[in-house]
Amino acid sequence: MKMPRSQSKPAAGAGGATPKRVQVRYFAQLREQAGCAEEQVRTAAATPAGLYEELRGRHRFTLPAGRLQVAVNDDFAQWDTPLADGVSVVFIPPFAGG
Amino acid sequence: MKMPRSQSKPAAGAGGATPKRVQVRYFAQLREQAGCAEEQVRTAAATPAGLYEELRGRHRFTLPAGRLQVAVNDDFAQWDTPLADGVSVVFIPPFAGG
Amino acid sequence: MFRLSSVPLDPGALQRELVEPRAGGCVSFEGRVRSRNEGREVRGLEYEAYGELAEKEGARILAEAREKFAIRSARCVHRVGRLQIGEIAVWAGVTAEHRAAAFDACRYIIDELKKRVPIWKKEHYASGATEWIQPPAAGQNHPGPGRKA
Amino acid sequence: MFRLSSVPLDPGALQRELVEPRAGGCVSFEGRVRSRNEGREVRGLEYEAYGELAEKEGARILAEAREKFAIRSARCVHRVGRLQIGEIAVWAGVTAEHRAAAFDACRYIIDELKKRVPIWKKEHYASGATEWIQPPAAGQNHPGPGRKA
Repeated sequence: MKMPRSQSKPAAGAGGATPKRVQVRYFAQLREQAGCAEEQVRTAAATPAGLYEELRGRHRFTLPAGRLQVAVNDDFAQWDTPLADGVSVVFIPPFAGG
Repeated sequence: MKMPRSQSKPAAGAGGATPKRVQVRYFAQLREQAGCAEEQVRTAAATPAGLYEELRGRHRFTLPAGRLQVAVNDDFAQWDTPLADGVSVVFIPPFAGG
Repeated sequence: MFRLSSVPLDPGALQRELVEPRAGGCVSFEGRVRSRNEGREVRGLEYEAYGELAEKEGARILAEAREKFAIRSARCVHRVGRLQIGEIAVWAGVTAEHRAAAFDACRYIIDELKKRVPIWKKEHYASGATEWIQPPAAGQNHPGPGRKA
Repeated sequence: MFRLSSVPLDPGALQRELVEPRAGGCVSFEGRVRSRNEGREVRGLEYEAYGELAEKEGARILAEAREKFAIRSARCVHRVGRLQIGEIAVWAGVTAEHRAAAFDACRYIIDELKKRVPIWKKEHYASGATEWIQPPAAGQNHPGPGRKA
């Protein structure tokens, strides 16, 4: 699931992993650990799984992907969905509302 | 369960069926059929079952005892409980409140 | 606490009385007078209670609910007298630390109330007719516990 | 209808909006902020929602409830922001002609809400500490659906 760090930088044309811009929003403990509620990320990650590993490294998120869900364009998505340019992504930490 | 009509009149000493006074209250359709909410009854009936048959004859109640419950002194009772002098009796037609 | 009321019920006030700091969940049931029953247009209802026994049996049901389920408090009020369409006929509320117990207990209370508490309902129809409503006879094929709201 | 609210909820008003002449039974659930959770004294809570997805998923849950149960209407509102002890965090109400469906649907809505709608709760303790509350991990031995009110 973990992408090599080198691919997390824009590297146009490298094995089809064209860099894209995605809008990432953070909630709850991820927001606190990231220090922001939202950021625009340039990434070569092919899937939300790859993107999370990249951001986890950068922000030192304590939660492994296995404890999270992911939403793409404000709906639940699979971790291995291809990541398209311009999408919004939210990593959803465990919740216990109500 | 039906008592002979002759025993429904006070008949002191007849086979131990000493006459007693009981206070009878009526609700819902029994109240309407009796034409009153309450009456004092002198009866030789030995049990609520006997008393109901007696009153059913007098007031032409349409419901058989099998559709009713009975309360003695404001608590549910068995139909064959011995009827003591001075008790209150309520014959409870089927209800569907709420 | 179970009681009968001859004046309209205020569910907001009833519920507020149940609230206390350790009760996390409150489930309540409100039964209102419906405009139709079994295909007939209803104008209003009349409830008549055998008060002494209704209050005893109601109190027993609440005590049973407190024994069977991990709840903090429970109460139930039933109207008597004439009611218009839309008025609340019965209200039951339960608080608990955890919601499952509150749901179970509230349902228990209202189910038992309907079976055991002597309160009679007379429907007044648009036609002018009236009728004392009887429960479905035992063994009759009716749609089960959800039949009457 | 599902919505998030940043202002206190008025359960009386919410319930009145559900009432209509053919609905005989209304079941509602109120979840309030408790003064204690897992043995710690709570001073207040903070709810944070992923609004867009919470509203979508909440609407899906209400639609499922209408499909699964013979109900007339259903709604649910969840608070966001800072809440004090005793404030209502979540309210769900269901009306139906028959009460069994109303109980089942109300419970379904609140159970699914807790599992599926992304709303986070941060507890503020008397000690000054805070904590994002996590659901019990899957497979962990916890007392089941009634665990959290």
